[in-house]
Amino acid sequence: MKKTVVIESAWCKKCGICVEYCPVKILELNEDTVYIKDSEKCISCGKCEQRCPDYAIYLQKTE
Amino acid sequence: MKKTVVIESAWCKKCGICVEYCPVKILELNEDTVYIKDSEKCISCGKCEQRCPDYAIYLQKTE
Amino acid sequence: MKMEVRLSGSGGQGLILAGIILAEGAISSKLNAVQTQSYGPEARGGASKSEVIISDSEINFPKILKPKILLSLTQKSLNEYLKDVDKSGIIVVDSSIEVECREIANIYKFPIIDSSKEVMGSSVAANMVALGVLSQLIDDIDTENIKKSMIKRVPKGTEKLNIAAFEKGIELFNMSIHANH
Amino acid sequence: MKMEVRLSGSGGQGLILAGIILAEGAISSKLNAVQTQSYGPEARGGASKSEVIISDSEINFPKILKPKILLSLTQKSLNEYLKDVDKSGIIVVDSSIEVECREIANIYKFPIIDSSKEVMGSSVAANMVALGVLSQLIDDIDTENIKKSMIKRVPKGTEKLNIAAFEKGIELFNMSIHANH
Amino acid sequence: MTERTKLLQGNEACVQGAIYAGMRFFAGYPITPSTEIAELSSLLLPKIKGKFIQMEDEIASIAATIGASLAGYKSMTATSGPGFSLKQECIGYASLVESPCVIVNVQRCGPSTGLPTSPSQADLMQAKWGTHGDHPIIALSPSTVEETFELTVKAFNFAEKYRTPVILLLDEVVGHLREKIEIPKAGELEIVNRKKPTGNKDEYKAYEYCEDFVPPMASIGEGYRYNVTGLMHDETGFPTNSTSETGKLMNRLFDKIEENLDDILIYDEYKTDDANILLVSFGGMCRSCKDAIKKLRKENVKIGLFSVKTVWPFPEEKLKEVAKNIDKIVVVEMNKGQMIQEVQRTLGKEKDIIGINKINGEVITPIEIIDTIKEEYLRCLVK
Amino acid sequence: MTERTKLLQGNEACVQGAIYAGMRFFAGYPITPSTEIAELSSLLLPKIKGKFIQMEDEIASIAATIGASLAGYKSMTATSGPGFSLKQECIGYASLVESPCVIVNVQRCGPSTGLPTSPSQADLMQAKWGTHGDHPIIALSPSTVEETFELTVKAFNFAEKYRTPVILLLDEVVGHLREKIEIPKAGELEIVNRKKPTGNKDEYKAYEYCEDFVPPMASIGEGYRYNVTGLMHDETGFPTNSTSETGKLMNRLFDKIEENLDDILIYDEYKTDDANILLVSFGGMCRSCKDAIKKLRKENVKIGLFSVKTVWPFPEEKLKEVAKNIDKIVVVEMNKGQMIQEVQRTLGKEKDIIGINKINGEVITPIEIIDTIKEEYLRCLVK
Amino acid sequence: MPSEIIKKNLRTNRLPHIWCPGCGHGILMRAIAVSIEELNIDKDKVCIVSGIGCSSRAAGYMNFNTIHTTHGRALAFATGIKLAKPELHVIVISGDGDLTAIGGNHFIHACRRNIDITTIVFNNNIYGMTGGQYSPTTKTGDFATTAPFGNIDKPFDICELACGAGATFVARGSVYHVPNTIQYIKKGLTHKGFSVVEGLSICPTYYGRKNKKGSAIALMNELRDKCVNITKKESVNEKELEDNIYIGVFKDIITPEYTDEYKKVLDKFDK
Amino acid sequence: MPSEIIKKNLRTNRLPHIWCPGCGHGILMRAIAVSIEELNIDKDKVCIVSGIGCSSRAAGYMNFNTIHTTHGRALAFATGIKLAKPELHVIVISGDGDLTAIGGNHFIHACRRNIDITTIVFNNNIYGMTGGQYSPTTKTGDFATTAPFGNIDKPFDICELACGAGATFVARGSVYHVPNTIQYIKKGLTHKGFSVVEGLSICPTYYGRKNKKGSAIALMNELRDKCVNITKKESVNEKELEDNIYIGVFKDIITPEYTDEYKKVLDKFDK
Ligand SMILES: Cc1ncc(C[n+]2csc(CCOP(=O)(O)OP(=O)(O)O)c2C)c(N)n1
Ligand SMILES: Cc1ncc(C[n+]2csc(CCOP(=O)(O)OP(=O)(O)O)c2C)c(N)n1
Ligand code: SF4
Ligand code: SF4
Ligand code: SF4
Ligand code: SF4
Ligand code: SF4
Ligand code: SF4
Ligand SMILES: [Mg+2]
Ligand SMILES: [Mg+2]
Repeated sequence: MKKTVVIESAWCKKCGICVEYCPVKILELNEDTVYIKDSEKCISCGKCEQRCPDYAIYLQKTE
Repeated sequence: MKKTVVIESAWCKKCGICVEYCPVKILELNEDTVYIKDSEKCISCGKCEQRCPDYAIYLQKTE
Repeated sequence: MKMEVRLSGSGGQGLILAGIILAEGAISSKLNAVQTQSYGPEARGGASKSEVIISDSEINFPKILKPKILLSLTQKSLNEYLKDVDKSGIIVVDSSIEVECREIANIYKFPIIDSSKEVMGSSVAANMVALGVLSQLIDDIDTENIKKSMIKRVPKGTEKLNIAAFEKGIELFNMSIHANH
Repeated sequence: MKMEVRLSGSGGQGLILAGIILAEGAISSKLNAVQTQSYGPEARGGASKSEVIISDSEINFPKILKPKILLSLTQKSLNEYLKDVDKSGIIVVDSSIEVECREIANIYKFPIIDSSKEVMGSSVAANMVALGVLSQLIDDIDTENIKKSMIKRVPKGTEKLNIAAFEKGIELFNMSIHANH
Repeated sequence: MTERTKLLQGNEACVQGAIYAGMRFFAGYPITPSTEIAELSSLLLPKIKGKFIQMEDEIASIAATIGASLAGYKSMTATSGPGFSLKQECIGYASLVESPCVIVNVQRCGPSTGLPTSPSQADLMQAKWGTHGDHPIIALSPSTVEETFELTVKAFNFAEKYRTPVILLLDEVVGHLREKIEIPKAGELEIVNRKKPTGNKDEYKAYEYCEDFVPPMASIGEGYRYNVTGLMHDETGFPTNSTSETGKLMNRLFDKIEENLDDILIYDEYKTDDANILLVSFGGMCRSCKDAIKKLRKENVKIGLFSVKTVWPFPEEKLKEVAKNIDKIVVVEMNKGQMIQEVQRTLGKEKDIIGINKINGEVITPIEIIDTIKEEYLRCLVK
Repeated sequence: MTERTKLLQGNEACVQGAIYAGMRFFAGYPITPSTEIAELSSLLLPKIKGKFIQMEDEIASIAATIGASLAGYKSMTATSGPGFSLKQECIGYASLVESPCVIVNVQRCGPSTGLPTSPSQADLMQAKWGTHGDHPIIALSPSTVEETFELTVKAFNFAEKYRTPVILLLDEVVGHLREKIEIPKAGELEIVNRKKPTGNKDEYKAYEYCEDFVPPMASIGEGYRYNVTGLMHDETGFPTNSTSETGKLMNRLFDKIEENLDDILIYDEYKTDDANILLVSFGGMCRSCKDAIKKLRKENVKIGLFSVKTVWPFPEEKLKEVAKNIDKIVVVEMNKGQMIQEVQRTLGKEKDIIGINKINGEVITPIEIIDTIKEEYLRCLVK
Repeated sequence: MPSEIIKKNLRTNRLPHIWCPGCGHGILMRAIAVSIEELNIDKDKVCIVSGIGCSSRAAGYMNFNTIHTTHGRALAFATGIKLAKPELHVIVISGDGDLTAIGGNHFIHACRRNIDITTIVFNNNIYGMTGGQYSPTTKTGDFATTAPFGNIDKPFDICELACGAGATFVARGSVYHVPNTIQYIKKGLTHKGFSVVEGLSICPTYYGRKNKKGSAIALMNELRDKCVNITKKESVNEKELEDNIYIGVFKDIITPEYTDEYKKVLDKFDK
Repeated sequence: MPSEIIKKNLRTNRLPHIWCPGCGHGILMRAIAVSIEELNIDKDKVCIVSGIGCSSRAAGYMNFNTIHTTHGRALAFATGIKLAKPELHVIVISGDGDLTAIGGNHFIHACRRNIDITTIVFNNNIYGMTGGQYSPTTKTGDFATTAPFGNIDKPFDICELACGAGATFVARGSVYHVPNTIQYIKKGLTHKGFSVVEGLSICPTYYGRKNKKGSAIALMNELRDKCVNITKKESVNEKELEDNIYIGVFKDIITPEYTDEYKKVLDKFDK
């Protein structure tokens, strides 16, 4: 069971917190939301989910 | 300059505190007030004055 | 009938309790009664009072302006309240108190405090002695009802002594009546 | 004359300040003006507005029910406030905004936000660019008075850039007018 | 004396009445002349599994009282003027979140610390207007010990029935008076409990605009998980900035009281049938009025009393009816003239309305009433 | 624009007016929509050796304000509904100890937290009746920014002159509105300072029953060493249980206001001379009334406005005079109907008195007033 | 689609919340949700009580019994709720202003009574809701809209205050140190007695702006750099001692709990 | 004829005071008078502020500027007075109820602000004025008119609370240990910053009677027997540790004082 990062763009307020603290630096902001530059590199550490004030980014279990 | 114990009977509420803690036990209560049984024995320690809640007993300087 | 009784003295003499017992006795005797008292820090040092109105009809205004009976256990309280008493009224005081008053016909002096000391060893039951005296001045209240209320209201274990004090009061009154006859 | 201007957008775009500067400019031009705004936490996320009424006589009721001019810097705020604007009114929006409205004759679209970026390097001066545009729509206010107020009200050190943004707004308007001609 | 005939203080009767009505929670902070209410509650509640707590101040007391109410308890707090002033903010909260509870104010002479042990009735207006913002309120004021018991029961009933705070406005005269009372048997007086929701838990709307204006109330912990807020809220209980929702909410709050005045208004008439002078009074001062009337009637003065028990909402219509054929109205109250303002508003200027007032900490005596009546209406008495 | 012509918010004008009047102490606790008053005070006071402090809550704020007043400072606090409710106990204290101070309430929509950013005028009654016990109060309510400045100056003047707390009842409409104001020059408006004692320090009586009812006031630290208490007190300021002393004190407190109504009552008439319909309003709603009147006058409706600035004491006599020949009275207020009660009481039932009210957080617009007038008085308009 | 933890514990139909971009409060609200979820507490028995403030708005978003009270009084309401129904898990969410300014008295008394309520304070060192006035936890020298010349007040140390007032579990976490914070909240929730968890939060909008500390990230970085675990306090040097902010568990003792003691009184009459 | 110290510092025409026979409050009031006298403070510059309670009645008897305020608010009034006129010696006299029940919030905030006020609390562990209800300092298990089955609340340690809140001088004396108490009050009065002196008092009328601890003398004896100087705390055994009441100076540090700091702000605009 793996976990992948999911983004709920409608809730993202673009604070940049997840971007800053992603240890592998794969997140980035655009005009509207945060997005994942390279989801392959995600190590599923969950730091983005923990610190996102708006629940707009999180890890989801995938089979 | 000596100090002698003075009693202001009108203010005494007869709580007995001064009587209890006079180290030489020379104070006593009657129906109306506290009184000094034997003023000669007073050592002018001031404990009665310090603890009288009603300022009815105190040491006064005498020449 | 309507009877207005003021019990006065100093705080701690138990006159509020006495008033309550008197009022409760009246109620048990199928009368109406109201009891009020003075409150507050200022009542601590000065004269304190407990008032009871007893009546066979509705009692509305609960304060007493002109007491029919004034009980005073201290000189201070007598001095304060004497002026309110009606000429036809009754004054009951402890023997230690001086009553300088010629207008009021009925002045009773009893050794109330001393009697308490006699019965209880201290003055704490003076209120009950006084109540005994008062019970004899108010015909419409059944003395037994006062006793019942007293037993209910005094601290557990002190019932007997209080009853004794009460009966002492009754005795004081009756003796004096005899003396007067 | 009476002119009712609503400046709308999202919180943080500085439209309250723009409204204040506009109103102050009006007052310096010997007119009356009142400025109001929407407040509160709810205003944070949603559409925020600042309203200015300018008149040469007394202004009593201070709220605007039917704005003569509506400025919108966000789509959300346009959607919310469009319905209030009179048919004869004027709408000024940023170029990024879609205006689906045929009834209102005067619709001006300008690259307000982009112009700010051009002048200031960021969108923070969009309010001043917009103010430049508005200044050209309200004849009775002396443009110099708006500038004076702006110099007084913007953070120290940013005066020049803000004036530049303001002038950029004037330029945008004048160019478009020429284009229209 | 039967088991149920008792000599009780007004304050004691209040506690007995409250317990009879189902009070199982009391939070308070001592203050003269209300303290006996807290004291007796602390003694009696634990014996019937009720909860008593002395809080750190009056604000905390009413807050805890409302909290317990939301948790499903019939709850009460008691205080006097200074504490009543402090409770005002939370009274508005209880009103807006529709939390049933009873707030007792045993009035004493104010303003400020005033004369803490002296009687007064000067918090009448405060009971209605003390908190900020418009809100409906019910306030009851008894004049005897027995009535104190009854009106305390009523206070709880109204609180539960209408989901509203109810103020029991005692005065020192009644609160500290001991007199005879016949304690009602269980079942003798009606006891009302709040309406509970029955439908689907997910669809529950704690602030529904229902027909009788009073939505059913779920308790915390019963599985409804709804939201309570002192912000304006919609039917679901969540905050709203909508002016139309706000209007609907506020109107419902007022409607639930105003549409039930028949149930809520309590008053008494005493010898008003043939009266040409009408005393209007409330609380302890009704007692002086009655004695005065008795005496004046003996002198053939046709005088009666309208005694107001539900002081808020003020029984305007009933007063109009009672005063229809009476021109001379005398409002007797231990304050500077508060209820008289309602009487003036209600009856207008055609009537000759005067007040007998005292604000120095003394009660108004029957004699004083008699003297004023004689002085003011000499002509009419003579005729 | 001259130096003195400014664009100011009502809240800002309040601070400017206060400083003009001599305010040198402000204690507050933030609350919407009053916060700007604290914020501007914190900025301006230190520059003129004044003192600003943010206290831990509203109770502490008014307490500190009174403390500073006793120490000789002209002092002020500001809040909105919830905080105003909390301050009530101490307002009574200020009244009884006769401590001059100004309490600003920028009203918002309530009850409870309500709609914190929406306007309302529902604390009118609370301003008079919010604290327990009878007490006199002065409350002023401005309708423009300029008037806010002026009435703030007046508020301080009354506070000092009559040794009393004065309530400045703003509403969100005026408090948050920016408009033109001409700041008066120094000396242009009268500034009143409290009367100071001059006699022998040992004989000073801080609560003397003097002829003008206002005893001179010594400040803490000036050598008078008198006693201040919220208990009933005699002329010397010491607690008393005497009902006669209490009566004398209370009467003096009321007299100092009631005997000076000529000085205290402020109001404005607008086109009332020939009016047959009279609007009565206060605060921000006067603005809507004026616009409505302008429009209606164009349609030849004879309508005018009595705008009440001193809302407490209510200018009864003046209203009677203005309304003498007018039968139709319309009271316009953002509440459930508060000032209308005073109007009803004052004018009686001969007049046709209606209210235009709103309690949902919206202002009453000129159109709404016009519509109501047309609806209600169609006949009289047509004639 | 929100995450499982959010769906299960928050009222997703009310989201996104009103908090500003980068506001720390959302991080703490999630930490509470995770804690409740991981402890598997019956949601119908959870009652969240809050006062007034940005932080106090949390209650309305959480899918439990939620009571949004008056400013500063949450703990007093909560005390009534808990005493009435001891079987409830009563959690108070409060701000630094709500809890320690106007609500300070109820706070110290709840600590003293040791009533089984868990208080989580979202401490952003400012009054956010009213627009950035200094609070009792604003540091000396910081700027605020009512401290235009720098704050001269000394701040409370909320944890020290709680200890002095008699709380039995006291801990401090931060929005940067989320796993620790969750751990402290869980400890608080399982602690029998009054527990206080201070969550250091950030207010970029007012605190950040007024103090020129910039964005949410800058404020987060400050938390990252200054926070030191209390267990390491002994080993730091003087200079650091002043600058550091200590996080961790400050107190964890067991003394009789209020509703338990009340039950003992009730039991006396049980027969 | 009263003694010199009484004549000089009290309003003898208002004496005897309303306190009950044996009430400890009179002893503490005298201790304050002696302290002021011995420190030779200008009496016109002394301002005594009190709240409501038996203890708070002290203000009316003392021959200084005296302000008898509302219940619990003395410190808030005093803060206004002191900030307005820093040259005054502001002394607050309060009861355990007045200061730590309804007044708790103002107390902790005055401690925090470190404003130069000396607070002397007459702690008799009961609400005397209202007739003997338990207070926040009533010991667990004690009886009171609102604790007929024994108090289940845990008491505050006022000195600990003051320390936790940030007070800079904290001491405890008693009506038995009068010379020590005078010494602490004098230290408090000369301390620059917020100082708290707790005076353990006795209420024979309510506390004594309810708890069958008898007369004033019995209560005084208890103080004599249980009070131990804080300096000896280290050397007592476990059992004693619990029973003992500690007196002495608990804290005495110097940090910036509020009105001084305010003055610095004012001075910025001085030129
Ligand atoms: C009685 C009362 N006083 C003041 C306010 C205004 N007010 C609302 S929230 C708040 C401060 C909130 O600060 P904090 O608790 O720190 O929460 P934050 O917004 O910072 O999360 C204030 C002063 C109020 N609502 N009620
Ligand atoms: C707002 C308010 N609440 C309650 C009271 C009643 N009250 C007066 S004094 C007091 C307690 C006093 O206790 P404490 O401060 O310990 O003083 P003590 O009488 O024991 O010396 C209370 C509850 C009041 N006067 N005002
Ligand atoms: S889970 Fe970790 S690695 Fe993956 S995006 Fe989030 S922060 Fe980056
Ligand atoms: S932390 Fe959340 S809100 Fe902030 S940028 Fe990332 S996804 Fe968006
Ligand atoms: S001074 Fe000392 S020895 Fe003399 S009477 Fe007093 S206590 Fe006794
Ligand atoms: S201590 Fe004072 S009041 Fe008590 S008995 Fe002695 S002299 Fe009298
Ligand atoms: S103002 Fe501050 S605390 Fe409030 S939501 Fe915005 S960032 Fe958060
Ligand atoms: S009641 Fe207690 S505290 Fe009050 S005066 Fe009497 S003994 Fe002292
Ligand atoms: Mg905060
Ligand atoms: Mg005490």
